[in-house]
Amino acid sequence: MSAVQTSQRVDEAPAVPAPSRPAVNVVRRAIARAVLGLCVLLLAVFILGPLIWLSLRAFAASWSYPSLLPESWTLSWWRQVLADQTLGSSIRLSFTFAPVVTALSALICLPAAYAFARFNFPGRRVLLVSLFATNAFPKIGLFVSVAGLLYSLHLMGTFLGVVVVQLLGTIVFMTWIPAAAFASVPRSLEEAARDVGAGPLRVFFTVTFPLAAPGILVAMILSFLASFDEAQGTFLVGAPNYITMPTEMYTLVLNYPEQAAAVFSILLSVPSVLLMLLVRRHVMGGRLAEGFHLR
Amino acid sequence: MSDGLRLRGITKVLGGRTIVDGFDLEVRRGELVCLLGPSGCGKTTTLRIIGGFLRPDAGEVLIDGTPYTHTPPERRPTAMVFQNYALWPHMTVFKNVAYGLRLRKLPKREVAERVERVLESVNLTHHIHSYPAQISGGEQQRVALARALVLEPKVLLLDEPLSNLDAKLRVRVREDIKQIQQRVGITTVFVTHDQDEALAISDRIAVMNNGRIEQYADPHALYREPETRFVADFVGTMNFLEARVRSASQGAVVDLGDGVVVPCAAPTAFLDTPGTVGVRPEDVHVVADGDGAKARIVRVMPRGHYKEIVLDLDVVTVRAFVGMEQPTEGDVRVRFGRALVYVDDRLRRGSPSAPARSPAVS
Amino acid sequence: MSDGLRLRGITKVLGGRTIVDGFDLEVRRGELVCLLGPSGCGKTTTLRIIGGFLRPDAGEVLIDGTPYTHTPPERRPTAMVFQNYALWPHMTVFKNVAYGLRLRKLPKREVAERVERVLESVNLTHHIHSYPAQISGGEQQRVALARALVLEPKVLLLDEPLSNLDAKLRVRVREDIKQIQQRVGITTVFVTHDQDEALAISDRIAVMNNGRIEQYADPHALYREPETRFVADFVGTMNFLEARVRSASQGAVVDLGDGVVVPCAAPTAFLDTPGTVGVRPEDVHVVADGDGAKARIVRVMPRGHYKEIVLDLDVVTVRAFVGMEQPTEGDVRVRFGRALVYVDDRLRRGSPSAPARSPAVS
Amino acid sequence: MRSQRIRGLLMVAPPVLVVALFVGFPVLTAAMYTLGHTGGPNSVVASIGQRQHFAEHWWGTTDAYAEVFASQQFQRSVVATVIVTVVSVAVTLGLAWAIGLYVRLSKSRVAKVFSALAVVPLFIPVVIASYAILTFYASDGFLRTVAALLGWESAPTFGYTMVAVTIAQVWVNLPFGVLMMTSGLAAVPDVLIDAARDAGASLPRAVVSVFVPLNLVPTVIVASFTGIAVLGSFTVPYLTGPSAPNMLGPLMTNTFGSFNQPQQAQVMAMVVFAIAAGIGAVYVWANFRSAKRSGAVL
Amino acid sequence: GENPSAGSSSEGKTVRLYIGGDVNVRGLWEKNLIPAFRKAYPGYDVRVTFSEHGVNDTTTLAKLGAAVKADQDAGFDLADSNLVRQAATSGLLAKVDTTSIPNLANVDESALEPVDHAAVPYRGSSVVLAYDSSKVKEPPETLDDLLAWIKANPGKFTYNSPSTGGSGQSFVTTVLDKFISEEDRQKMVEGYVPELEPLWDEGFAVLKDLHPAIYQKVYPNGNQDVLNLLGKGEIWMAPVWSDMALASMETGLLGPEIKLTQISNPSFTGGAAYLGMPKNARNKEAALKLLNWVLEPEQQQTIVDVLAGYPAINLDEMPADVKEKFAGLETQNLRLTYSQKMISDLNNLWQQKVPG
Ligand SMILES: Nc1ncnc2c1ncn2[C@@H]1O[C@H](COP(=O)(O)OP(=O)(O)OP(=O)(O)O)[C@@H](O)[C@H]1O
Ligand SMILES: Nc1ncnc2c1ncn2[C@@H]1O[C@H](COP(=O)(O)OP(=O)(O)OP(=O)(O)O)[C@@H](O)[C@H]1O
Ligand SMILES: [Mg+2]
Ligand SMILES: [Mg+2]
Repeated sequence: MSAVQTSQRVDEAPAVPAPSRPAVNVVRRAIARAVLGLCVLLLAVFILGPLIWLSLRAFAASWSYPSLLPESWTLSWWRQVLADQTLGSSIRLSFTFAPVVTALSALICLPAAYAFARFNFPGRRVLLVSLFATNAFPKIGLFVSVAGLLYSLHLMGTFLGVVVVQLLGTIVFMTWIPAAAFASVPRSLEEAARDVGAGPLRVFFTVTFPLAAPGILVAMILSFLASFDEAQGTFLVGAPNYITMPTEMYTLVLNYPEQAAAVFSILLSVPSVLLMLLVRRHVMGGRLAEGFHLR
Repeated sequence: MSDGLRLRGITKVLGGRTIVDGFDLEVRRGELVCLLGPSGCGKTTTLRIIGGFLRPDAGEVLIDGTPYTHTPPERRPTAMVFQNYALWPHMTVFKNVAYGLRLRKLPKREVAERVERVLESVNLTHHIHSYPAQISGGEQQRVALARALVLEPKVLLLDEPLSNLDAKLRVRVREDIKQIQQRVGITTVFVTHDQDEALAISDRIAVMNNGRIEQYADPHALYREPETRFVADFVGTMNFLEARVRSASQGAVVDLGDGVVVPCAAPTAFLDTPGTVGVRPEDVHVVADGDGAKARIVRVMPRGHYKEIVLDLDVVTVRAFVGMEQPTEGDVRVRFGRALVYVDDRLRRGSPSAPARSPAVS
Repeated sequence: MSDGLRLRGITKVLGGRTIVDGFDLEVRRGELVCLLGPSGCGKTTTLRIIGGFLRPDAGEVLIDGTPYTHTPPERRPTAMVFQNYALWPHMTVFKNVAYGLRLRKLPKREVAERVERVLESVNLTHHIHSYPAQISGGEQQRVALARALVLEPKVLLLDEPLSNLDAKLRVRVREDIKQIQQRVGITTVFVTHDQDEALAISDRIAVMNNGRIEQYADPHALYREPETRFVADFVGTMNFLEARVRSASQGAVVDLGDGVVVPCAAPTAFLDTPGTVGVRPEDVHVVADGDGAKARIVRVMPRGHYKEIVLDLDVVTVRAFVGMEQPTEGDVRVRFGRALVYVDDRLRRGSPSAPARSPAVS
Repeated sequence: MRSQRIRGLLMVAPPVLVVALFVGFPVLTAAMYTLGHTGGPNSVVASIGQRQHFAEHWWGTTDAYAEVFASQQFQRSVVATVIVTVVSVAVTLGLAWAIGLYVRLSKSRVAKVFSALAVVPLFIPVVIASYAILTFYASDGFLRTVAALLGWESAPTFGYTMVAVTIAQVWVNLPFGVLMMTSGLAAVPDVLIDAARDAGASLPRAVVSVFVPLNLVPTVIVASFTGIAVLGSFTVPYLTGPSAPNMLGPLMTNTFGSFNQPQQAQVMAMVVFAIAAGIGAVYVWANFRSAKRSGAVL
Repeated sequence: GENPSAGSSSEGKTVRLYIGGDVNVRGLWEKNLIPAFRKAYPGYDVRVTFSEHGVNDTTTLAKLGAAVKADQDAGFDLADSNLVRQAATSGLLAKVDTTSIPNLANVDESALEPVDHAAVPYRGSSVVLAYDSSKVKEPPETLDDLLAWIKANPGKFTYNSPSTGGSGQSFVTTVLDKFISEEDRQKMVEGYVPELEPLWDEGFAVLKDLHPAIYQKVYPNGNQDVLNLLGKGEIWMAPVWSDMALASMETGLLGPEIKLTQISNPSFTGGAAYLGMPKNARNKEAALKLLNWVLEPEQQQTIVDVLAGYPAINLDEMPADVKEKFAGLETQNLRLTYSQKMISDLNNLWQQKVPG
């Protein structure tokens, strides 16, 4: 070490004298602020711009390029659209399917999630990953060949059939994220409960579940959104009896004058946005990310 | 005889390694026993076997004579305080403590009463409605203790309950624990790797190494007469010297070779071939002059009410604990008090055999 | 004068609270100074200000006379060892240590040489290619130290470097650190809340409380003459008694009221109205009989080479450190040696003023 | 513990079976169909499909594949798909890292705004999103309007081009990326950065030598999931993309629907699947590799 | 049991109608015909399933095929969509005759040929050329004029990709027909003759040649997109469905400056829209009732008024005013477009040869 001592210093540039420094900083800060502000603005335009632009259109009587705002406004498109009764039913349907699917998904996936997190059994990882297959195969191809299967199972055009098709999109979330949540509950907390006399089941419901709840909530939100968003499969299986919002929307967006389509878009994204305002906080936590770290 | 806790030939293999190896332990009712040992020696594993979180591969666990070897934790009369307390973050202090009682379907009033009583005993009543996250480490520790005590278990198990407290607190809380334990008079097994802690609070200490018990004795005996070299090394500070112990004109001496000879008041035995001799720092007597081996003071470390000094005896360096008043400059002379003689790592006692070259009296 | 490290009137407000408050410190070149204080008193904050991770709101940091108050960490001649080592898990030991040198664009050969040399000095050469996760806590700690030393900083900063080592290891490693520090002769600031640690390794100790320095002195002075009540309480064990100190026929006595009077060899001052008197446990002399206050032994805690006993003097209980040989049963008599007198929490020294009722000599 | 094994397997069974039945099996039949096995579960589709190829050997025939691979349209589509995928993954990663880093390092209110903005798309149905983006970048959309107002009349139109598709893909996939990166970066303790700066690294340098290597896994996760999502996407390119060459998604649907060539459509599906599986493999590998070394993370 | 639709319509008085077309068609049914039908036959009802143009027809066809094969419910009792023609020719639909549907008597025989009497033509419409009269003073009168005009005014014309809508499809077919003999064409209309497809190449070459002159070189998705562009003045001329154009003029999407015209040799294709009933339809009786009812003059009248479509029955059956409204216009045997399978290939080939 003393030898180290002798070898010459390779260190620090002389310190900048203290007083001059703050002045420099002020300028730097100002610039940094400006740049930052710009970034925020850009992101805002990128994310929100399209949505706002679209909603403007819903109130436009005439709007000709190039002008930033419609020349004249109207509500006629709203009247026209709201007159359409199919809308209501499809919204109602969407809101029956999404919860049902989420619940069912939770029912079959949560136990699995717990097992993945707590037990060690042969092929654990393989199975965990195999669920991932649902994401990897393109939906179109999948649904086409699913159709045949559903017929032979007498599921075509039935409520259950639609549920199944939407379920497929939720399984990965519903297994991976809760699995991570369960794993993050220290075993010692469970053992402490066993120690004071609680049986395994009670331990799960009084300790493990409450502590994993946030993660599970996130999973449920995502599942809800997933089944809420599913269009192609739902049409293939559900038509004619079950036409959900997004399915409806394909048609509308493509077959109505832009303004009407805009109105539809607003109406149909209202529920999602409400949901967002409710649950954004939970989704932002690291819970989601945790789920995608396979262990 | 069969009161308290008994482990008979407990063996546990984990991940192919034998972690606990034919472990026998007997804890009297109301006694506080420490499992003391280096990290990884199997303390926690043993404790978890007693608590029922692990099934031993062999041996049995008896509490007040009844076998509990295969009973799941929830049906054992044991209560555990976990290393990180394992308080349930989503329950208030009250709920945490009440949990076990609620399970037992006690009337609300009684639950409340008992919880309050136990929280009083660890004086935490003012935090009864706080959440674990809102209270300090030491307080959390006491909550965990209360949670264990409120069930009035027959055996209390503590796994390094103090290791995440800071130095000052650690000392205070360990005395609280001891007091409460004595008051309640509960049979207790206390896991730690801090010998200071063990010495301070135990009735008896079981020093563990590689899943076996090296020595099981009360603190005083353990410190004074460590049966094995491991114990001698692990408990307290010890100077180990490669030396011979023989009797000379002025009495017994420790001969370090190269003509360095230290008078020794009380060796446990004589050694005519060089062996290991252990001398406690407080048994290294340092005097300004008078007879004794020459030594130089290399370093002085104030330890509060005493000083730890490092002495150079040419062939070896030894540590000594001396009072604050003791002058600690320059050259001094060294004498040993008790000296523990180890042959193949076990303490050798008994009538010193006369050194080989002086004709033995037959 | 301006060699080494100097803090002048450092103040830092965090989250609306003044964490460090007009902090002055002066560390001589090559000196090892401990910042000792309870959790939350601002030790880490101070250290981070020295290291440049926080800008002070007021005051300045000088190293060998040059101001570094506003220099970012990367351009300071300081090196920090973080509480949990902060080794980069994705780099081998070698890479971790070499990182700083690489940044300085040194030729590969020199880097390798210097890394190896420094690793030798903390004898870790055998782990040079292991990842941090693969080595023990103590070894990680030494790697962190090496990483800091290899840059030959002017000032070495350590933030509770030992707090997550186990008891035994903590003692050993702290001595390693002290040795290396002495060998390299580097100016060092060492943060800890373990007074034992501080006493054992510091040249000087700055006891902190609420962001201010309570006392700055060498270990011996600090232990013997704690300037404030806080220091007296925080460093070592101390019996605090509400009592008067007056001179009686047989000399000075500590009067605990209710007729309990303890002879006291050396009070720092007299007190005619009840005040706080601090007596170190080793200054509580316990004798089987002879003069002294009657006391009963309530509890005995073996502490290895000495015993800690709790004595009941009816009005108060006091702790005493006594040798192993001392008998510790039944009733005994107690005398005090030195007694520290605190008036509004500051040590009062000097010519004992005669107690009020005996007419003062004018 | 045998009991544990069995319990584990039982509890895991339901989702696995569902996937096996409703994904595994159909994928198999699809594979059979592409090889010309038009019987069994494929008979229905086969009965109305056009230009089908029938098995010649016991294992089938590769004619379908040959035909598809030979078709210019397909080749162009594959190229387009790959380019869009690569670009949108790259951009998404870039944005996610930038936002993630800022959020990680500043913790200011602005940071909150960033992450709040970034998750919005997660909640907007893809159909609406695509449509909105289409109009936003259309010839009479916001971009060209602003440009025109600034005096640039001949500003390019992105609507109905692969640019729009890419933009939309990024828009849709950004939330996941940001969420992953923010939490990935949050997992790296401050001291590691402090230590690097202490050793003499400037902040950017510290970021490069600490954050980057410690966040490879999240990065891979974002990359692979975004990649797979983009590959298999239909709505976005269908609504915002050009007639041709467009991504495989729409082409597949056209081939299946408008061209009534289910077999060829399934061949394309198989191709996408193959690529996606490849990406998935990387993802899995990265995870388990890190899981092995995960002890190494503070 | 497991099929709610079957259950809900077990009494067989609810006709489930699948519509694959543009929204105006759906409007016709939901706003006009169905209410009237309910009035006409109390207790009877019609439930509509709407599928956006093109995209789902083939999957629905697949579904139908499977359903008939497995004798299961296809999910609808009547279909109003392009898929009907192919379904009929692939024998998935029930045959119809004057005994089951008396009013069929008023329908021109020629309209039943292409579907071998397995579906009922209930309205006609054709593709016309829409143009902005404020910009285009004299509209083209023949196809050649049109092609010339397109080249002369680059970026002012577009048509939707044939796979996404009939109007674009019609434009493409018309251009192809320019180079095909009448009998070859007839074959393509009646059946599936892939071997004749090479005849299209010349036509495709012409279309490819137009590509640079197409508005933004993109072909919109669906008939409506084209109308939108026209309405916003982005383009000046496009092929559109007569009925949709007229409808948009009423909603104000298309201003008064937009005018319609038909070109000649060849003219744009048009044709009858068919209603077809699956062989194993659950609610045959009700469906037949509806079929017969739709062919009554009043309903045909409604169709003419609402959709600006052509009546499917002989004009002689129609009231006088309708008669002279269509005077001169060929409403019965319009230039039919190719058979569904040919169309599929056409879509594919166009996709390969023309855009990009
Ligand atoms: N489930 C397990 N599988 C394999 N080895 C294990 C398992 N649990 C513990 N071990 C090993 O058993 C040994 C003893 O573990 P144990 O926790 O009892 O040690 P300890 O004495 O409590 O150490 P510490 O003082 O660090 O807590 C350790 O080496 C550990 O690696
Ligand atoms: N960024 C911050 N914002 C607000 N308060 C802070 C911040 N950092 C530290 N503090 C507060 O400053 C006080 C001192 O913190 P510091 O870490 O210096 O204490 P310490 O002496 O190091 O304690 P310990 O021994 O526990 O490390 C603590 O009460 C802490 O809560
Ligand atoms: Mg342990
Ligand atoms: Mg600190």
